[in-house]
Amino acid sequence: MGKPIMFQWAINHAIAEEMRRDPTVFIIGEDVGKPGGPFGVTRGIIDEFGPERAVDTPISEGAIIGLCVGAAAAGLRPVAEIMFMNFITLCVEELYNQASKMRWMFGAQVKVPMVVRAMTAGGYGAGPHHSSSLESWFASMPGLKVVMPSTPVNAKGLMKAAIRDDNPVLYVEPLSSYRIKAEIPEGDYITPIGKCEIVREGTDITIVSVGRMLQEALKAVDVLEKDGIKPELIDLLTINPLDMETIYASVKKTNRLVIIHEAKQTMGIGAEIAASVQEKMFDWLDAPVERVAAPFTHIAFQPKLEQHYLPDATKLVAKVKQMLG
Amino acid sequence: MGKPIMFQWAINHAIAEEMRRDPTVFIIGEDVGKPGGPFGVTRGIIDEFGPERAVDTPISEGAIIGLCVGAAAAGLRPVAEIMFMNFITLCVEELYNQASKMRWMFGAQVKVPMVVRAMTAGGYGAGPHHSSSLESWFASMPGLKVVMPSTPVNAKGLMKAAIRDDNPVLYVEPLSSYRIKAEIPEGDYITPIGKCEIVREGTDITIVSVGRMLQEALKAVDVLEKDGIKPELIDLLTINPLDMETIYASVKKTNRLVIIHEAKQTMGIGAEIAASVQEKMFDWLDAPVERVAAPFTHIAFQPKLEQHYLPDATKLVAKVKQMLG
Amino acid sequence: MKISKETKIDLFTRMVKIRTFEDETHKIFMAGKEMPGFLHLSQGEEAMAVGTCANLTFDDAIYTTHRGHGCIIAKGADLKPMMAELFGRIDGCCKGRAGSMHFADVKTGCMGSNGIVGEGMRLAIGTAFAQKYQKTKNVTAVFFGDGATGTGAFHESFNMAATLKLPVIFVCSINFYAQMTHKSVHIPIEHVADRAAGYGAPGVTIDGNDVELVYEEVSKAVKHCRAGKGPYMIEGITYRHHGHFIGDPCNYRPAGELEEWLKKDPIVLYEQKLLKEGVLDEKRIQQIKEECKNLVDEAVAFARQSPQPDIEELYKDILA
Amino acid sequence: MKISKETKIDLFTRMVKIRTFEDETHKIFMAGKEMPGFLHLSQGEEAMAVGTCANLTFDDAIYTTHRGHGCIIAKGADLKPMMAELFGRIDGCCKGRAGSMHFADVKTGCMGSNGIVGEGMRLAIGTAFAQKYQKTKNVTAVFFGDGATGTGAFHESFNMAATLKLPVIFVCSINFYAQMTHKSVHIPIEHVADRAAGYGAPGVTIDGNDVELVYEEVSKAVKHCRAGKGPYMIEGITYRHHGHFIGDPCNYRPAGELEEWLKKDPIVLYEQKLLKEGVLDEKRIQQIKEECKNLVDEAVAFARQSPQPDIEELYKDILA
Ligand SMILES: Cc1ncc(C[n+]2csc(CCOP(=O)(O)OP(=O)(O)O)c2C)c(N)n1
Ligand SMILES: Cc1ncc(C[n+]2csc(CCOP(=O)(O)OP(=O)(O)O)c2C)c(N)n1
Ligand SMILES: [Mg+2]
Ligand SMILES: [Mg+2]
Repeated sequence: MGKPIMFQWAINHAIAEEMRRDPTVFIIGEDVGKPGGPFGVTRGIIDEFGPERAVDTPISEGAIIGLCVGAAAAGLRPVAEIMFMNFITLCVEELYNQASKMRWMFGAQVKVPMVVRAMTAGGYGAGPHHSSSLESWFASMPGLKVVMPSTPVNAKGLMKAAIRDDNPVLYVEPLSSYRIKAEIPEGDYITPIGKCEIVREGTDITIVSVGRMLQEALKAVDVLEKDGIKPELIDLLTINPLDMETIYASVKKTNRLVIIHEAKQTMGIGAEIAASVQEKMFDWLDAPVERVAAPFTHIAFQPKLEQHYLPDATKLVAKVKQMLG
Repeated sequence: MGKPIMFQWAINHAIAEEMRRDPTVFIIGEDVGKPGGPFGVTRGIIDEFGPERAVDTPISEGAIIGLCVGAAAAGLRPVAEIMFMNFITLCVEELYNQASKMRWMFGAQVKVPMVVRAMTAGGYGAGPHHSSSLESWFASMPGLKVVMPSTPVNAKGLMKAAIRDDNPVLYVEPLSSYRIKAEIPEGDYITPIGKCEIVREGTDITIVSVGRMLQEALKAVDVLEKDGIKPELIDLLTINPLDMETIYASVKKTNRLVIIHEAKQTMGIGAEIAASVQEKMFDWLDAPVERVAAPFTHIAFQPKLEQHYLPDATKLVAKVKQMLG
Repeated sequence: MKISKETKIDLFTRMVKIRTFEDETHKIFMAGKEMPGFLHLSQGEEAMAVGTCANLTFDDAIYTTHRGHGCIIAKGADLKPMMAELFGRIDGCCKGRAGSMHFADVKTGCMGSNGIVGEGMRLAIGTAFAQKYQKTKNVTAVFFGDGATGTGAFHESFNMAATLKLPVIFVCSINFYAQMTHKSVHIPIEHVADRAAGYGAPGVTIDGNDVELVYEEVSKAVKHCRAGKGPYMIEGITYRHHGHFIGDPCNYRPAGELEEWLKKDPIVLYEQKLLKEGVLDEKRIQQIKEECKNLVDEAVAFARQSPQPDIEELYKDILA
Repeated sequence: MKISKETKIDLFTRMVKIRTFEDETHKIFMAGKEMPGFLHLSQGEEAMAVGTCANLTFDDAIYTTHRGHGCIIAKGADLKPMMAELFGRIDGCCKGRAGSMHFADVKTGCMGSNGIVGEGMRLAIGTAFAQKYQKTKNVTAVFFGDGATGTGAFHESFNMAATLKLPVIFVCSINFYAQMTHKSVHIPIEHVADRAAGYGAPGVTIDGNDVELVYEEVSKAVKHCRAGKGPYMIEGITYRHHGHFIGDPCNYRPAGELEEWLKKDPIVLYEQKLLKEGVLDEKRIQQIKEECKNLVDEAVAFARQSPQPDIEELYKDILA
């Protein structure tokens, strides 16, 4: 292990290392070049690799993703930045009708290896047009993978895996995690796409956390353990394809499941997990599968309202206690 | 009851009647004028109301919906046609960030009364870019309503309700139902948005059908009743907001639930219903909530593959028998 | 075109009002905890906002951007609810939910800022459609930046406005940057107003720091639109004195660039012009500035005393 | 520009091949049950496809539309897997999954038809980006219709191609209709190629039924692109003989319009020209037509004997 490194630099290093390894990898997006994006995640890449491989574009999310699809089909490995995830609404067409379907539709004539980075920004008062978590739409798209890193270690490992993957991968990064620091393994490593990670073993209840909610779940687990409750904590990491086997195995042991994610509860990824678990593990469940997630309203700029909107450790602790008692 | 009328004319009549009643209602979209859309749904409207109220546009889905939002905020009641639902990928921004949020975001300074028509086309060999059912994305958007008519009667009633609603409403119409005929009530009537309809009463299992799957569910119920099974059949009609109370009440009676919808099972509206039902009705369920829906792949142009992809009465019957036996 | 003395004073006053509001906002934001979220300021671009809005009534509509305080003040919105909104208070124009980037003041015809670059244009054609449909002679002006000219929204909206002959004035403030990226990187031609010809519409490029020039050009555009001739594009060359958002270190700016533009500050230039013309004297100018300062101070006081919204506000007004 | 005799014969032959393929396809589709889905035919527009693709190698790329058979045949794709695809058979170029509106033949550089109007343009700039990135001298041509000029895709793609100087030829076939809506309703100017100036790129409007003219203009565009000068737009005026899709009763067409255009059939015109020039005689023409008919008949026979895909095919190739 080297010295501690921030989440955002873990992403940066993963991209830079892959660009060194593979000349077909390039980054593209608004301001990804010299400024390195609005929060500096890709800073320095243009200096090392030049403007041919760190491409600033006009404000055209649809064309950025369309360009990536066409470039990927022609043999390159684009890494695009969409910035705030709300802007992905402008390239749903390209991600869904084109990127996710192309290989299958063309009878395997092409591969579409590309990574799309999109940032969720809950907790920053960024308001209704900048703070949404929209990943679940993309969880419904076969042919597209969706990963949600939660620590500097898997931020780096998942980015490398995403770049090396021969399929389009949506990589959802939380702004509020950018400054989290951790030691990360030296040298090259990947975090496999499509596998959950069991972060804490336990016997009383399974907690599945999605993306940055791992941080809240860890806090909650600490509180719960002090009260003598032993949760098993699973970091979902990939929401498409879902690693249901790991979750099923855990529920078999704990007989209880709660999912925490930042997106709205309604039609969030927790809905799919809950539906599948009750379907496959009906006789193993001692309580309904529960969800700790955002309510069915909009996220506010106003800090008090925003805080109430977002799920957190306190809400998770309360839910677990309710489920167990 | 008058003479039988086709589903597509039910839509047409609803729009025309509302346009007669309220001069702020107009239709807009590609080819909605003289041709009345590619399948003639709005035929004749331009002749009665003129091109000011039946507006042909360039191919610009984003601008069509943006225009509707701006016009609705200024006091009109647009009824937009998006044509095949896959094209709605090009106006997710306008529907999500703008239409669904505007009223709340602006502190109730405006209303955004508008209807967006989008057509699903499963069963027509229309292929991967024309046959998708994407409604569940929109079921996750507070501030936007989503209705899915299933018969000429509610096609008319829901369209009238949608036009009179003070909120944006996505109206999902199935191409394969356009020629279904039924007698519809004379005169003015509406089908309330946000209410399920219990189509058949029963005691053994609750079947919730979504949109055109009602036709398949009806066939399945006939088969099942011959075998002595008494399903309760609920037509969902609205997927946002969900009328969960009616479903809960039915499950209390039948203790079993299966949902059938044309969209993919993964992240389909069935996931949310299943998750909510097991959560709220855990002790009332004698079996897991099941889903009959499309598999996690793409819809093919190829008829045999397409048929295998789509849920139908046969698949529903098999699932119900499995659940009961 | 002869501009009356009252109009000149009005133009000047509106610009000073914006500047004062934004300078104060900047201070409060920097001080720390009172103003949440992101803040995009428009100091330096006041002539575009004021020259445009001075041609409009409350029955005309505007749409603006993430950098929209100036336009909304120019249109005539009350500073108190605006400031309360920036503070996230219940008396904010949007009950504190929206904040700087997303707010609206519908009664003065301010139909919304927008967090999504370019989208104001797609909404603007709708309001213009309604104006035409209802046979008013009103118009809609939509503000956007150089960066927004890259969006599909720009093209779709202009094209649709042209085919449907909608009364929309497309007002492009070229401040040379889209976030941190220079116009020369993201626009392939010198003057984007040249694109108007591709839609059969008039388009002009002007000095966006000359408030009278903006006023005059927009008055032509308004006449064109009110006459039912379809959209009109005005591109004004201007500059933002601050960074993209407050906190932006601006290290993408070449040395001396800001200093050159400060010399062309639209308010300073206009103040000098009005002094020279004898429309205003030093004393009256001082008075105007003080009046504006008082208005802003009252707005801040109003904001500070307004309570935070109750939690229930999160769940209200979702549906009408 | 002097066009060689071989090239002339090649241009003619490719056009005849397309026409023969599409006429036969039409017949089979109309006959009933063998060909599923929707069918969009391009008879009348062959000169645009052929004049363009005759300038390209298999290493150059094309993207086309829902009306794309002609372009793909012009590019050199084998008719057998194409026809099998239209029949929904396993030996189809896309294993029967895609059908007419969505197919591709990657080995000949046909990177895809598209069911979403305009989206080929957004993809095309990506392939052109790769061509530039990999320092090839290859180019990408993207076909689109008059209707597609209204899409945000058109603007975003052209603009990005211009800012990044990508080798893309934008080939617009004006056939006067977007589905059932006339160009005069959905395009606010006479010639959309005039829009190229708004991106600092060349744009020309030509007779799209004159295959040699298209060939010559595209050769200039190819030279421009191979030299790294960025995008180029060619607008060709042409006409589709059939309806928007097969089944369209075409009652939006004014009486006599089709008949006028049939007189300007690009194949008939070129046949007469080559006869007059002595490049071909009646006998050789007959021979070419028969050869094309044989190819198409073989393709149909090939399609008919190919099995339908197994159900497992639905689940293969989703991920690489
Ligand atoms: C669709 C979209 N893409 C990206 C962004 C992030 N973003 C915010 S402002 C901005 C630059 C806008 O530049 P310009 O239009 O010139 O306006 P200015 O900020 O200069 O006033 C960008 C890229 C956004 N808000 N929306
Ligand atoms: C984004 C999108 N909107 C609408 C449609 C429906 N549609 C299919 S073809 C077409 C007209 C296209 O016209 P044009 O670009 O001129 O091509 P042509 O059909 O004349 O070859 C439309 C509106 C679509 N396929 N995609
Ligand atoms: Mg700018
Ligand atoms: Mg056309």
